[in-house]
Amino acid sequence: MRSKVTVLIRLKEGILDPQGKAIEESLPALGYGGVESVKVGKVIEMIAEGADAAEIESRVRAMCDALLANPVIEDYEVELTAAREGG
Amino acid sequence: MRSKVTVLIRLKEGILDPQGKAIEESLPALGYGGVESVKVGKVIEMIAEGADAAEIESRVRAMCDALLANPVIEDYEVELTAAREGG
Amino acid sequence: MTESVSSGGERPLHLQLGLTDAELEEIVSILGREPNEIELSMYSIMWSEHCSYKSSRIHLARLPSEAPWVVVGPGENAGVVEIGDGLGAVLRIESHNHPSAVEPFQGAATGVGGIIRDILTMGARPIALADPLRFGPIQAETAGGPQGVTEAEAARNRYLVKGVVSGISSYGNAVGVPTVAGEFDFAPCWSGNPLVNVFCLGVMPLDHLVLAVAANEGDYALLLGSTTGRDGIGGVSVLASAGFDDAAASAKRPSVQVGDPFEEKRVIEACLELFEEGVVSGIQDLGGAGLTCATSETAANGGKGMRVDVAAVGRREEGMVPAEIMASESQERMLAIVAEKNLERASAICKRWGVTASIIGKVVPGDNLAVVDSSNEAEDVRGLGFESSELVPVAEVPAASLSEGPKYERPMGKPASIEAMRQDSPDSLGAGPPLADALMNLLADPSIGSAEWAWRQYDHQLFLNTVAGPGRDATVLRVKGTKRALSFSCDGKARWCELDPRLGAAHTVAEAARNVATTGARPIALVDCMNFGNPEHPEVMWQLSEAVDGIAEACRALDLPVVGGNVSLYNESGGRDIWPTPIVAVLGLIDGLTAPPPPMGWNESGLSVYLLGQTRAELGGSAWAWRHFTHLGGEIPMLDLDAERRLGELLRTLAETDADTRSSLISSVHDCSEGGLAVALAECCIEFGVGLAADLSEVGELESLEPHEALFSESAARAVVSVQSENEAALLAAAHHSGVTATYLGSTGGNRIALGMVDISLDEATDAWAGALERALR
Amino acid sequence: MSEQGGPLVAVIVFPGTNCELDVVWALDCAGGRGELVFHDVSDLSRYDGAILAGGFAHGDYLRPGAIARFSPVMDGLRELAQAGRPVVGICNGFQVLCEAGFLPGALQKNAGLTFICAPANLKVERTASALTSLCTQGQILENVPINHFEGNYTADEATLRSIEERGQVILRYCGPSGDTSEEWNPNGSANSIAGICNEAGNVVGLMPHPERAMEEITGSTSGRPLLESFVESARQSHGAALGVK
Ligand SMILES: Nc1ncnc2c1ncn2[C@@H]1O[C@H](COP(=O)(O)OP(=O)(O)O)[C@@H](O)[C@H]1O
Ligand SMILES: [Mg+2]
Repeated sequence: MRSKVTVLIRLKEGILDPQGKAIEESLPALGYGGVESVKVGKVIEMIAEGADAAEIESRVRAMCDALLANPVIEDYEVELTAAREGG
Repeated sequence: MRSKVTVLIRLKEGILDPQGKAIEESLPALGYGGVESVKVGKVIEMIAEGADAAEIESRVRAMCDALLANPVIEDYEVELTAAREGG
Repeated sequence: MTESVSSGGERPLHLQLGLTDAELEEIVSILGREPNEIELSMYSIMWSEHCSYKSSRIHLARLPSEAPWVVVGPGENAGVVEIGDGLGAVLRIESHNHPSAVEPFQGAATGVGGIIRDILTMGARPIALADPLRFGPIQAETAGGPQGVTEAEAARNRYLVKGVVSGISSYGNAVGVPTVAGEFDFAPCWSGNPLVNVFCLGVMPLDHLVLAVAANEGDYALLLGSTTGRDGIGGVSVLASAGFDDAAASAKRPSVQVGDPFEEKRVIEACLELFEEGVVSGIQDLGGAGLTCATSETAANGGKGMRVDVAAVGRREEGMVPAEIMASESQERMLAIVAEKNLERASAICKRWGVTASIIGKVVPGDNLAVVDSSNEAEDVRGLGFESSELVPVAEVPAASLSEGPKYERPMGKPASIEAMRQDSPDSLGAGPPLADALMNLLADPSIGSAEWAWRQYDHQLFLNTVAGPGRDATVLRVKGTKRALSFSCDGKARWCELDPRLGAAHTVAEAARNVATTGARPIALVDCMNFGNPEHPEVMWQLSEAVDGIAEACRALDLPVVGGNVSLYNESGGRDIWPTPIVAVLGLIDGLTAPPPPMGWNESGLSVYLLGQTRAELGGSAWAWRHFTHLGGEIPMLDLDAERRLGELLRTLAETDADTRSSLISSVHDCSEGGLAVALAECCIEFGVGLAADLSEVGELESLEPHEALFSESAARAVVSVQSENEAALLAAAHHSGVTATYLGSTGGNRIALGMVDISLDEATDAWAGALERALR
Repeated sequence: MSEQGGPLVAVIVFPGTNCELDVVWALDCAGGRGELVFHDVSDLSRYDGAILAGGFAHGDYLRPGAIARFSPVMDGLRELAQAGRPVVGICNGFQVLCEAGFLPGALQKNAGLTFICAPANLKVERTASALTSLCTQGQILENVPINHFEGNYTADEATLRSIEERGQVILRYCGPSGDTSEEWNPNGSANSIAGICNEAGNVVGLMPHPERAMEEITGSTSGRPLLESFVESARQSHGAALGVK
């Protein structure tokens, strides 16, 4: 099975987010008020091959623990979307 | 209305993604084969206040064009999730 | 370029590709037949303005390029000059103007990547970068910018400035080459068409010199580095060689290239190891025109033929046709020519650094570049098409005909407006604003104030060579393992060139050489980047021709060989050509550096301050007239090259550090340029926060000067020095000996910049000057 | 220890590292002997200590240090660290040590979101470490260059409290007279932290570049006490047992 996998990586609650803060601060000056709690994270997308959805997911989770996310400051979420060809 | 908004920002097709490339190259050596087309993008989350969903969405899109994304090399997607309090 | 090479369209293909009917005829006569589509596309990119210098070549030939210490002059990827101890300094300047207008971050980043490969190609480790930059105004008229500048325009320019600076920072820092100098100027002519020039310096043992040649039959061509994609296809002919308006700019967006400094860093280390082990017989970077350029130039330089198999080229996109593979400008690639016996060693070195190396071609008898495509052949032949003479080439042309290209003698004509501009003397402006306001305004001008906002974002210390870093008249880098040091400065004086391109260009050279002299260095080489408008306008060709003559004249007078350069044409904004903007970098050599050269400013009280050189009423083209009246007119200052030469020699003697005392005769030295004497003196006070009490009434013994003239006149061949009282006599004697006028101005100390006719607070001046750029960018 | 000169120090090179030659040069100034060691080497037993030099290992892609921490050399470093020999990560090396779990916390983007190459003043907060043993408590090191985009030291509350309590902070950013308040914090680091160590003090990470402050001619000599301390602790740990013997 081939599946597109999306990993969302976000800073943990309580960890300061300098990028989010900078965006939040600059928005009003650009005329965009009414926005708060801006947080910036990463989205990593890939095509993974595996026996089945469960196997792929557990492998991607292992990749997140080892490499893609930094458990000291980040949380992650893994989502498999429809199996498909190409990127 | 208050809504949580998620913006996904990705490099356009055909634009080189050096980060994705570096991750993809390093995975096999770490024992994670079977993965390809790794792409790295950004996810920006925020709480936005507005008249209604349509108004919020169009304002966030304007923010993307002006600040959050680089339209020359990036595409973006805006999604409103259930209105809620807190971040 | 977005249209595919094979698409029909109504217009003939050669026109779509940017070739003229006459050029097509020329190709037919070279080949003795009609070119096919692949051949046509190869000619179109190689004969583009950017690659062939077809409009400028006849003029560049007038630049002096010889001196006993020149090892490699113009024509190679970079110039090389001997600096003693068996070492060579390698230098080059390039522009990445049009890509930066479309995508400032990536445009600037890939510009940095490109120039680094030019230096590397010679066999040298790149050790320093510098970035002379030009943008449209970043302040609207209402915020103190030039007349007519709207807030929207200023905002766009601010976006460009931030993007370019972070692109340079991001790529330069990560690739591991320090950015040690730079330069900013702002004027409406560059709005929408910023100039992003990049200078790079390398140092190498001269016996490691490698050239871009494929001279031995049987050697292989190895493609190193990144995979090949569709990025930048046609970038040369479209992005770099045609003027464009906003709509066209959006259409070109997909061809934006993304730099990968990590790949480049690995390529640098792998190549340096290849050179160290002596396993390459030639090497060429892939820049404009990609593989077409690299393969044809190495073959032509070696007087041989080359056979290339596009099926052997690693790709990152599917369905690429041979013409695309040959044209791709994907970054971070090099072409190494390697003898068969060295292949294994070369591959092993590349592998260790994680650099992909594929054999894509072979040096063969004859003088043709033949492109074959074995992708549909049997598996045992696939990717090996360069080995078999049976495969019929999909393109085959004489290699030299690609790289030689046409040469045009385009019509030239003096701009009609120039005489009227020169007659519009700044005398008509009167005395201008109150002197204190005028001085404060100039200090706060982003073209004059500190650029620290930018260079704080650049790693300017890597390699531990930086003895005098950014923010100085010239940068000084020690050469480890020797007693020597290199000094260099990048300069451009576009306002003056607009009024008088010949004299303005000569002044540009003189100023860069003077900057280098303030560090005690002897200027030894120059590279130039000729940023001009549309060469199809006779006025632009006249400006280019005049500027070349001005540079040539100044270089001859100062014994400076031009060892390389770059030409960027079609720089237009809002349908108007930019001011002629030649930018030069002058390299100087210090033979024995035992301590840092004297600083620009004074760092203690009680020093005597002298002005060296003569001041005239010369406000034509000055920062004073431009800043306060958006006025550009009159005659620019006179240039006495002999006086420049004598001042240079004097400064060298004064700034030289004595090996025993580790100090020099003078305590500080700073040349006078934009903003004149007043700005120079203020900058000297600001550096260490030590004020000055001076009297400028003795300035200008040749003619009587109005106060604003004494303060802001931009007469050339001047510098400000400070000395301990016990060294005053020696200073005066040395000046007298060199025939340079020395005028006592006053003594250092206090917290005012008190110049007699004007007196301002040092704190306020410091604040205005230090925050000039950052404030304007907010 | 090498026959000629001082202790032998492994200077670790990942693809993308760029300060390795500078560190070798600076070690020489400090009386040590640096040798470049490529990241694919896992046996470091012949070295008296190691320095992970700054730069952009693997391009700093994903996160600085994220990919580097899987290199074979990390095993060798772990052994050196366990044996009590000094292991110091400078800048990118600090990021690698945090990612690899040698040191607590993480380094995020600078609060100002720009790269900063500038001098910083540092206050010595602990002298029992491989990098500060020759310093005095409270000593101010003036004008030590920092050069980073991601030097903003971050950890959760509990971790921060614990490293403060155990005295693992060895260097803080400060003003000319030692004031460590926010005003002098260049990058937003929690508690103005510029460098930390493990509990034993032999594993150290810091963002500033002491190797850039070794000689008058390049502007500052304030890095000397740091690298001289390092060389001294390498000298003392010469022959310290590796692994379980
Ligand atoms: N304005 C100039 N002054 C002197 N030499 C120049 C100038 N412009 C180009 N050259 C020289 O012409 C040669 C070809 O330049 P170019 O095609 O841009 O090289 P590359 O393909 O390496 O980028 C180089 O050696 C360059 O130094
Ligand atoms: Mg080149």
